[in-house]
Amino acid sequence: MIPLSNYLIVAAGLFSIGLYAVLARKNAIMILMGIELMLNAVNINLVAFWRYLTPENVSGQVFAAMVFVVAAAEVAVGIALIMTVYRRRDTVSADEINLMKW
Amino acid sequence: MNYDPIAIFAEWLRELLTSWNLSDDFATVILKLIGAVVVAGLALGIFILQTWLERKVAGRMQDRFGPNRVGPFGLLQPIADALKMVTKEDTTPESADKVSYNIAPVMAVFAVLMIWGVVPYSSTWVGTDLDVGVLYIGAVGSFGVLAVLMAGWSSNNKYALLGAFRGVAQLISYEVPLLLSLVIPVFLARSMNLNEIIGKQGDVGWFIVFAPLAFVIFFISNLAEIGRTPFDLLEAESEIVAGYHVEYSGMKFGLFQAGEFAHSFASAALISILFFGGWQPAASPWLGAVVFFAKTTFFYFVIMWIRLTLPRIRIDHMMAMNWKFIVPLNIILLMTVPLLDYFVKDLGATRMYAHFGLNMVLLIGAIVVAGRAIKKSEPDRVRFPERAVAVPPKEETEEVAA
Amino acid sequence: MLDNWMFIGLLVIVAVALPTLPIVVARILAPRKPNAQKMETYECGMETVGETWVQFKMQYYVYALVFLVFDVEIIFLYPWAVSFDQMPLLGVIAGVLFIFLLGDGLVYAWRKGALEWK
Amino acid sequence: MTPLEVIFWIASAVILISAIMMVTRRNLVHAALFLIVTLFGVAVYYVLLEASFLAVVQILVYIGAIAILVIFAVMLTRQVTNPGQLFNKHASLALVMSILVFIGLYLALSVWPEFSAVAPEADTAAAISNLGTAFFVEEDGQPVYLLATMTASVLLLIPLVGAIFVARQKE
Repeated sequence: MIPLSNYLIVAAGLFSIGLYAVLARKNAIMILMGIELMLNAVNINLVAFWRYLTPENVSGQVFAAMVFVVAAAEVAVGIALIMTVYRRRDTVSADEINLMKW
Repeated sequence: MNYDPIAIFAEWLRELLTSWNLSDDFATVILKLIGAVVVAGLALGIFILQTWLERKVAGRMQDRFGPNRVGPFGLLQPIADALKMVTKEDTTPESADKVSYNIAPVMAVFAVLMIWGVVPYSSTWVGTDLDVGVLYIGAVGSFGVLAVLMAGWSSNNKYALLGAFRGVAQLISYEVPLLLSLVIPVFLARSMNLNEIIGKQGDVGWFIVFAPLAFVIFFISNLAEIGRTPFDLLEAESEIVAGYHVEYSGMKFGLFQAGEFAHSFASAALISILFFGGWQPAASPWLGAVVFFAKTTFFYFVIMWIRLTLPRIRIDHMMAMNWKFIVPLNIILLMTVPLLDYFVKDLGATRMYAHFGLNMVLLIGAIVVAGRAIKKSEPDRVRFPERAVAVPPKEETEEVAA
Repeated sequence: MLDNWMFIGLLVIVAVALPTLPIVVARILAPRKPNAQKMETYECGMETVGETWVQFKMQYYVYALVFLVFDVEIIFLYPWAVSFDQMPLLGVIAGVLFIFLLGDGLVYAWRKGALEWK
Repeated sequence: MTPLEVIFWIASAVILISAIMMVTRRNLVHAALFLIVTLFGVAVYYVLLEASFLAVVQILVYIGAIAILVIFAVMLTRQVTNPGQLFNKHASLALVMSILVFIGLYLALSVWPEFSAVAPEADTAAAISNLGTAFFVEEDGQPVYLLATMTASVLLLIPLVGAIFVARQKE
């Protein structure tokens, strides 16, 4: 049988890769994709905990479903913002979006 | 009567495999692999028959013969077509994105073949009995959307990309009523398993009586998902050349075609399963499969009929119909049906009448509201001018009279 | 249950292999005589001008957003429909309210003109 | 190795490799396609964890909606092959940080007593109908998610507002 640790390690790896995309890539859409990877890693953990620790109680799956909702809303709004900025400033590079900086 | 040749054959094969000292797990894998090949092969076999049937029916409806040269009644036409497709030169534009360009047609067929994995042909003949069957069908449909987008983008052609954008807008718009109307049969059967949905229909009656409105919505959105003539905006050959697959030729184009054909048959199968009882009322596997395919062929014929009769819808009309009529109607349906069912669920036949009545009330109400809205939004609709009659010029007639 | 999914997994392999096969066969059988004009992007005989990504409507994205909302709603609706028999009246009303909130959002988007095809 | 383990290792390799490919692509549509492969691998994980409902929802929501949305955005912003620098000036620092996060997660988890727990026998088939009641019913003794579900419903209105916002922009 596959021990819980395998799932957790792969999820941790996926989370780190997503984190790298968020921190290192310039393109704002790419950053959103990195966030998706991180959320997926979290979801793997939630479902694995559900299966291995409390299979009689569906809390893990409920939380995973909530993460789906949040991920969808986040991507939708994030991309809408990116597109608005793109129309105004003709760039999707996160470095150049510095309207709020001072 | 319940003689089941496939089960007997599978049993025999399993014994044969285990007699070769193969482990039980391995034998299961082999059997399932054979099952998968049969399911997918059957879908492609049906597609080959379909190409002939479709052209024959189209010919008859348009007052011509259809294929009649190759073989008796042109029955060997599909084979000739296949040979031609395979030996035809396959061009890939220089500027195309090669990998996506080649994956897209495979994915288009893949999305349709996957549907057949959960379709029950009869009470015991089914690819696999997933407990999330209905949702699974919705999920594999999203690969079709992806295929359209990939094909359009990778061709690196303005028309292809435009077609892909339109196509995806259409597909995802109509996926909403598709998924929402599927909730109703799931709700009535209290199960997402397709075979359980059919079994429930054997107990309480076909869901077409319970949910005619959901059926209509499902049927229309399926037509749009297939992308055939009333909704063929993703191809629209008179507007944007040939849509997302303009750059494809030879076998790859053939695969897109195969995807469309197989999808229309799969949709007909889903309609007959979800609303018309699938293999019901025949319990025996053989007879059940015959009944199922008879029903499916009938709905496939209806889909063909619509394709050959109706002109293309304008894109703004199509979107408006979806978002301003079908989806709101579906949402109202989803709010009222459970409320009603909560109170009538133990009432037997009365439950059926109640559901039917509610559906009819909603349908009539929707038609009235929509009719008024259309009249209001297009007050100065283009009307046909008074019929022109050829009248000779006045002077001339007078002259003649004089 | 995993047995059922094993079938789906095998079907994935078959469903990829089956359409790939004719492409491979065609690659062996079909002639291949490329020339510069044949490999051009098809544009009714004209040479293609400029880049492919020219003005696209934002409207496409709007529909994708509205679609996303209803796609996610499905997560809640299907389990609700399946477990309706165990549902007390509160659960039924909660579900209807859930649908109502989203329908409400759709009507709002409609009134604000997001659904017009321009 | 049992067949399950083989599938698990293949899925893990697919997830991690395509995630790395996604991060390093210059062409954003390719990155999105690798994202889809990763998401598919995660769906396989859900199947292995016997959460079939979530596996299907993963395909439906992530591949069917979110990935399509991302590809749309890439195409509409015309930034498919983003010219110039791929990574910002802190890329190497970010790499170090990511690796540190991974090591930190691993160390933190490995001291946890349940780290290498084995899956107990359980009836996971009932999970779907249990999900339905968990989402919408408030019961004593059971965890209560009704409020969370309703909040999710309200949260889903936000993309609709975003849609209105995008639609009303002047060309």
